[in-house]
Amino acid sequence: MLAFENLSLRYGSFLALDGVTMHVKEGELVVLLGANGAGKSSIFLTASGIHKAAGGSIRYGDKELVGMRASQIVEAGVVQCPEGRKLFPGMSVLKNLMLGAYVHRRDPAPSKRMLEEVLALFPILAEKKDDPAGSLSGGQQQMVAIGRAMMGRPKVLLLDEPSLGLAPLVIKQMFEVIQKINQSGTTVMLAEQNAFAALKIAHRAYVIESGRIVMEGDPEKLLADDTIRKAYIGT
Amino acid sequence: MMDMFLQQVLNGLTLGGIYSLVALGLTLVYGILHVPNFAHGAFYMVGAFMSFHLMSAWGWNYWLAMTGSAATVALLAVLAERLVFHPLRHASGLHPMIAAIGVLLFLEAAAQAIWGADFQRMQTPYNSIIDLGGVTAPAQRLLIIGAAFTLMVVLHLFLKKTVMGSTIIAMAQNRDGASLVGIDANRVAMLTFAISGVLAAVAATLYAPINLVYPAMGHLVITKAFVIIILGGMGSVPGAIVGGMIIGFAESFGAYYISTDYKDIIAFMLLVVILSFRPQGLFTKGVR
Amino acid sequence: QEIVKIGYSGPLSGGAAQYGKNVLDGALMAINEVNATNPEIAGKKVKFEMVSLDDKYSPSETAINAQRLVQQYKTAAILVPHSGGIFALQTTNEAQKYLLLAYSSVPQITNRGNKLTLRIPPEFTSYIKPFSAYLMTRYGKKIALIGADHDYAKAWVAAFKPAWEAAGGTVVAENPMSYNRATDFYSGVSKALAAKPDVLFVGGASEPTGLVVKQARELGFKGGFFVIDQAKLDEMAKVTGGYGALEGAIGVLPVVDDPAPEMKDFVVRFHKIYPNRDPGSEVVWNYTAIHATLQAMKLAGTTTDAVAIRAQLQNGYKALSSAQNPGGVTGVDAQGGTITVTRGGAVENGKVKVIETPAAK
Amino acid sequence: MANLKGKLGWLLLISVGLAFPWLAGNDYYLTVMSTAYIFAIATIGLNLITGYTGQLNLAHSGFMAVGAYTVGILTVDYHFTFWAAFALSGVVAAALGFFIGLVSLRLKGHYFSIFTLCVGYIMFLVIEKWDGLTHGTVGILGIPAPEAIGSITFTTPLALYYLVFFWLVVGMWAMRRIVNSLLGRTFIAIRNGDELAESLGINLMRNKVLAFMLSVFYAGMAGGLYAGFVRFIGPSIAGVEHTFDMTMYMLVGGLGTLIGPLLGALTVPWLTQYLQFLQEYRFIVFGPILVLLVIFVPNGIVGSYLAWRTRRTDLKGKNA
Amino acid sequence: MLKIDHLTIRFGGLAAVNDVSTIIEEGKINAIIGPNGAGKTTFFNLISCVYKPTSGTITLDGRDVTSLRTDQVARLGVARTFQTTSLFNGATVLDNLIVGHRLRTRSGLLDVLCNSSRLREEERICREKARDALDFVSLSHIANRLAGDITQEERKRVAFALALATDPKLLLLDEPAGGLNPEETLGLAELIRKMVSHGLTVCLIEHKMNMIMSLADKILVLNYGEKIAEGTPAEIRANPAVIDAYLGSDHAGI
Ligand SMILES: Nc1ncnc2c1ncn2[C@@H]1O[C@H](COP(=O)(O)OP(=O)(O)OP(=O)(O)O)[C@@H](O)[C@H]1O
Ligand SMILES: Nc1ncnc2c1ncn2[C@@H]1O[C@H](COP(=O)(O)OP(=O)(O)OP(=O)(O)O)[C@@H](O)[C@H]1O
Ligand SMILES: CC(C)C[C@H](N)C(=O)O
Ligand SMILES: [Mg+2]
Ligand SMILES: [Mg+2]
Repeated sequence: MLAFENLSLRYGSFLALDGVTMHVKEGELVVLLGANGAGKSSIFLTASGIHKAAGGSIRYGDKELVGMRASQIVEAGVVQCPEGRKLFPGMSVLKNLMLGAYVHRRDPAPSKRMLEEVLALFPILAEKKDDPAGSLSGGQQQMVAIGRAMMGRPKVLLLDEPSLGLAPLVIKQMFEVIQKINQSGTTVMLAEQNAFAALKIAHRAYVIESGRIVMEGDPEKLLADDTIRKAYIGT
Repeated sequence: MMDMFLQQVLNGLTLGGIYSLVALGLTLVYGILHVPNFAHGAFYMVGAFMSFHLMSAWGWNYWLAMTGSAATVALLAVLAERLVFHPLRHASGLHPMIAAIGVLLFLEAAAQAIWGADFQRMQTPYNSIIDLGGVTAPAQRLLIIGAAFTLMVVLHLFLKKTVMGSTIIAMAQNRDGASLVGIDANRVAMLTFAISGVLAAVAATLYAPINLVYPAMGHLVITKAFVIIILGGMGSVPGAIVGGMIIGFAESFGAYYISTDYKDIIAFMLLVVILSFRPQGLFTKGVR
Repeated sequence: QEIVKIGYSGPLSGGAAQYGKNVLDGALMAINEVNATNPEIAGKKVKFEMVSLDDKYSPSETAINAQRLVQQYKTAAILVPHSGGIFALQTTNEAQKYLLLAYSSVPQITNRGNKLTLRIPPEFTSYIKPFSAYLMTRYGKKIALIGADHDYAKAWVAAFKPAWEAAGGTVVAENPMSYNRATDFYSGVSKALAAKPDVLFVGGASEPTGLVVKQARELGFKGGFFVIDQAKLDEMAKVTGGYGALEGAIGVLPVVDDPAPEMKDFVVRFHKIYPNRDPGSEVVWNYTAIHATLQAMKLAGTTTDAVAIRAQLQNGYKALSSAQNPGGVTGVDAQGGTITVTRGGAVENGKVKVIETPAAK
Repeated sequence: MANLKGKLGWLLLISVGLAFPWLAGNDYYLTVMSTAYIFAIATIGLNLITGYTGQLNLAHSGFMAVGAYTVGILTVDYHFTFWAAFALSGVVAAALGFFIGLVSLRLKGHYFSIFTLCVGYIMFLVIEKWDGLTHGTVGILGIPAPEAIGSITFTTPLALYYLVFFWLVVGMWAMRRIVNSLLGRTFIAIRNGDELAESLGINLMRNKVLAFMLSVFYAGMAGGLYAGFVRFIGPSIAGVEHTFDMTMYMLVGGLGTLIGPLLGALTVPWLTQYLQFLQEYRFIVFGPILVLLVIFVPNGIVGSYLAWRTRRTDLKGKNA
Repeated sequence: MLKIDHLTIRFGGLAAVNDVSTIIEEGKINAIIGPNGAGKTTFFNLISCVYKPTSGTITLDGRDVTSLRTDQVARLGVARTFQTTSLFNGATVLDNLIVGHRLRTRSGLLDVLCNSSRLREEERICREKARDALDFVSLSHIANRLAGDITQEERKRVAFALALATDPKLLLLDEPAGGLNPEETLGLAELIRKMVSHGLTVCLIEHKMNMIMSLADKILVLNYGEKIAEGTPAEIRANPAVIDAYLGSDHAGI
């Protein structure tokens, strides 16, 4: 479904991604683990066309994402819920969510249904739907961001640290939601610090260090690995 | 006395309409790029010269010239976005501002090189003077008022009711966020600049026939437009319209009832006073 | 062959650029004519050259330009066409010994006793009496002052107001406006018209002055206009769309409307060089002044000694042919002001009529 | 070691400044250089509030005008000596800066810049309209040259050059003290983020106003020198173009660096002189240069150099 | 040390913090937890006087500080970190830290111009404090690196150092471990313990329950702006209201 081939990325002279090769199969939920600054967000932002790759390719079905514009990538069905949320702070929560369905603007009926779903998932958002998104708390904003990504009805959903700043209860729910989204047929790629919870719902996982993939495997294998346990699970 | 009062209302509407149009373009661009576009006054000036040129040298009629000028300035604005502001979109606040000054200097010098420094006079087909019960209303002034308000309403509907309009607002609030929902950020930025260019050119072409055309003509208008958008809250569309009216009326009434000498100061003083009470402008909501 | 440089500092950009260029072109015309005669000074062949610097009508820039002209180009004479710049240079020209060719009609320029100044045009005070008399008889005694607000126009008003009142007139409104900066004159003009004047006193650069006249007419004003000498009726007519709206305006006589044969001849010569432009009075006065200055250099036998050149200016003017002196300047008084008979022009029935004015003192 | 190198650099700069009249060999060049020095003083001041404290003040030339008019009005209308008036020029500007700072510094970012743009415009208009005090559009004529001190007179371009140069050196010296001190660090902290600065116990308003006053003090002093140097002033010195010019100088040299603005203020005018043949069209060349600089050398000449040097020293330190 | 009485703040109709009273105990690690939007950050903003409360009082060591300015309470010893730290990227880490101790110095413009001995002394102290603080967070080795070139985790620690350089009594940490991996989180917890053992009082907001439960001496739980519980980690873990509103069953103390 999504295959990264030898992908590299530079910020100025700094090589942030160095020959990343990995793939996500259709219907899979793949977790990307890595320390701060390892390059997880960089992978996602390159996949979404926000940053331009310095080399390599990202194949999505029969399309090449490298070189495509961000908007075309979303239209093709690869949608990201970014780190740092990147909401429209002055717009109401509702408008934020509706803009999530921007690429489906010519087909509004399913978007309506999706909106119901999102609001059911995050009831607090229904309560705050007319407030400007910027006035919400950090966690509430995170919910809007996830909701907005879901509104794009993605085939592949890229989630960049969705649990950042969320309360444990919400995190738990959120992982359930992610699993549900995945089970209903959406391919999911998830970057997480919360490795334990993430691995519990994942099909496969990659570990990235300093812009390079250093390990790959199914969750059991990673959970059994001592260095991984030490670095990402903490026990 | 009533006549005179109404006369000033008419003047206020004329000035306010023009100011609002210019300020709208400025506020839209500010919203998208968070750059105070100092070059906007130069867009206004080029708009006037283009129309003048198309009419006097190529013999186009007024409306055709306005269209041509709007297209040219829109193109110019888009070019400025591509070549100057786009590369600076991640830079700190000061840099794009200074780049805008560079664009302004360039456009002014270029206009002077092409059209010379002296005052030019633009013709209009609407020379009749309509007498509205003692109030003198030259047709061109009524045209300005009508056209300015029509444009404002159209713009408002465009932003609020169309998806394309909300993409501009979305872009204004978070550029990356907009890209991630599939909005083509570049296209929206160009669209916004084009709209701001059109507004500037149309405002200039409406106003030039009752004024003069010369390279420095943008200075005062742009300074006023800045006053207006900080009065109204930068990036706020209703703010630009209301602010434009406030300044327009302050000027026409100030000139009549206080002194022509001090009418410019009145507008600026108003700003100082209002901002002392509402530092974020009249129309900005507190956003975290 | 020696190159002799004459300096110019005036507006070449900004709103007054055209005005500055007119002045410069008059001067250049004279210089080219003189160069064509292979002039000799004190036995040496010389060629004159103009060094022109832009000062954007800003006196401080004039001051800096003058330093450059004197120190780098060693000019013995500098032509400046605005009172602010002239005043600025009068603080240094005696010490630095250069001749200030002052194209401005403000009386203070000669009243301050500067020994190295030539005032090129007649003092504007010479226009006040005859123009006022004309307007009072034709329209009435109530005047509203809506001239520009720069220094020159203010000096005009200061001299004009007492004279108008002394002649039995009243000033019903005084509302100066910023001609170069204003975005709209409607409020200002309507304010003046509310006082029901018979005559409007207007004037700044020609084009905005024309605009003020046009708007006054739109607002229903039917009276006459007193136009100060900075604005030229023929240039204003381009803005108002012909002399129609200018009916009853009186100002300096447009050169193209001057019936004197020398003037007509001058216009023909000017048109040969600039086919699409009409010469204004700036062109004529400065053309003659440069001729007179170069003549004075010849008579003094020096191109550098400003004091000696200044002493010969009176004779320099006198030595000019009538072609070189179409305006009929008869000489220079002790304070450095030119002596001449000036004429005004009034628009009557869409045509300019010559109004004779008495000679400046 | 680095300190010694720094001192040597300054010494070199001063010697070049002292020797310049012999290199120039022409009074006109001295005049150009002196004018450049005067604007350099004002630019150094602007850099304090803009480069170090992070608030772009577009009314700066207005304050320069205040200093100039202080000297003009006091000497011409009230017969002060130049020196007495000059001593007051910076003080008057700073005093006015106190009040304007109190109002305007409550605004942040672009609001502050545009607000000060308007303040500058008001200052210009007030100077132009307040005939009684400022002589209106006519300007002030006949400002006396600085009176002789002992046997040193200030009538020749050479003497004036050294006078201006002296004040430039003093201004640079004081600025160097300020920005390298705790006070300067306080300003920089505000530039980097006022929320954080405040939580570090820095009184925002007080420090911003102080920086603003210091900054316009420089402008006022430069204005005072300008009045004594040109000896004629008009409202046009308050024009925002001058602020734009100074902003450009800062940017070319390096915003928020000590020597950058000085370098910019000295090189750009010379470039303009070379482009004089372009006359009114020189901005066709200049505008794009400005844009290119902002895009490709955003930290200015000096800023880029400094970053490069720190990186290199750090690398060396690591290797050693 | 810090006593909070009936503290309330409203934004429009919303009471972001509603009638909260508590005591932040000296020399302890006080944690604040609660669902998103519960008002935790707002609570911090109130303590550090960024916002003025609608009602209620804040008393620091017996002194009413409710209506002081942020910089004034900072001088009284309240320091804080933010979620994102803006450092001056163009200067070295050490240079960035020197200003941290500025609030304890008194040199003004005059001292600067005369280079007074007080100024020199104070600059020396500030530099020393900066070095000490950097030592404390174990980052001495990056003192001369450009702040723009250091890693995210180092930035977090530099932010700590900056707060420490102010010589605070009370340190407010807003989600310090946000975005850190478990290993780094452990390191950070270690650092926080070290601060407390050096006599500081810490108050922190955090969502990482492992960390909170092992670190905190006392936990305050906010929900919809109101205090719903307060107590030791064990008590909180067992509190049904907290389990309901916030923890869920995973972290409950069964
Ligand atoms: N816009 C940028 N400019 C320069 N460097 C950047 C930029 N964005 C990221 N980096 C650097 O690239 C490296 C990888 O960053 P990235 O954000 O991809 O890491 P990450 O794995 O997502 O980390 P985190 O867990 O903190 O989100 C880091 O060293 C970071 O400092
Ligand atoms: N300046 C403000 N204006 C309006 N509402 C605000 C403001 N600041 C906070 N709020 C509201 O107050 C509530 C509490 O916000 P706060 O940021 O304190 O939550 P929090 O507990 O820190 O949440 P999180 O854990 O998600 O960061 C939220 O509902 C938020 O929308
Ligand atoms: C008309 C000219 C003789 C006067 C000129 N405009 C001046 O400023 O003095
Ligand atoms: Mg990341
Ligand atoms: Mg929070």
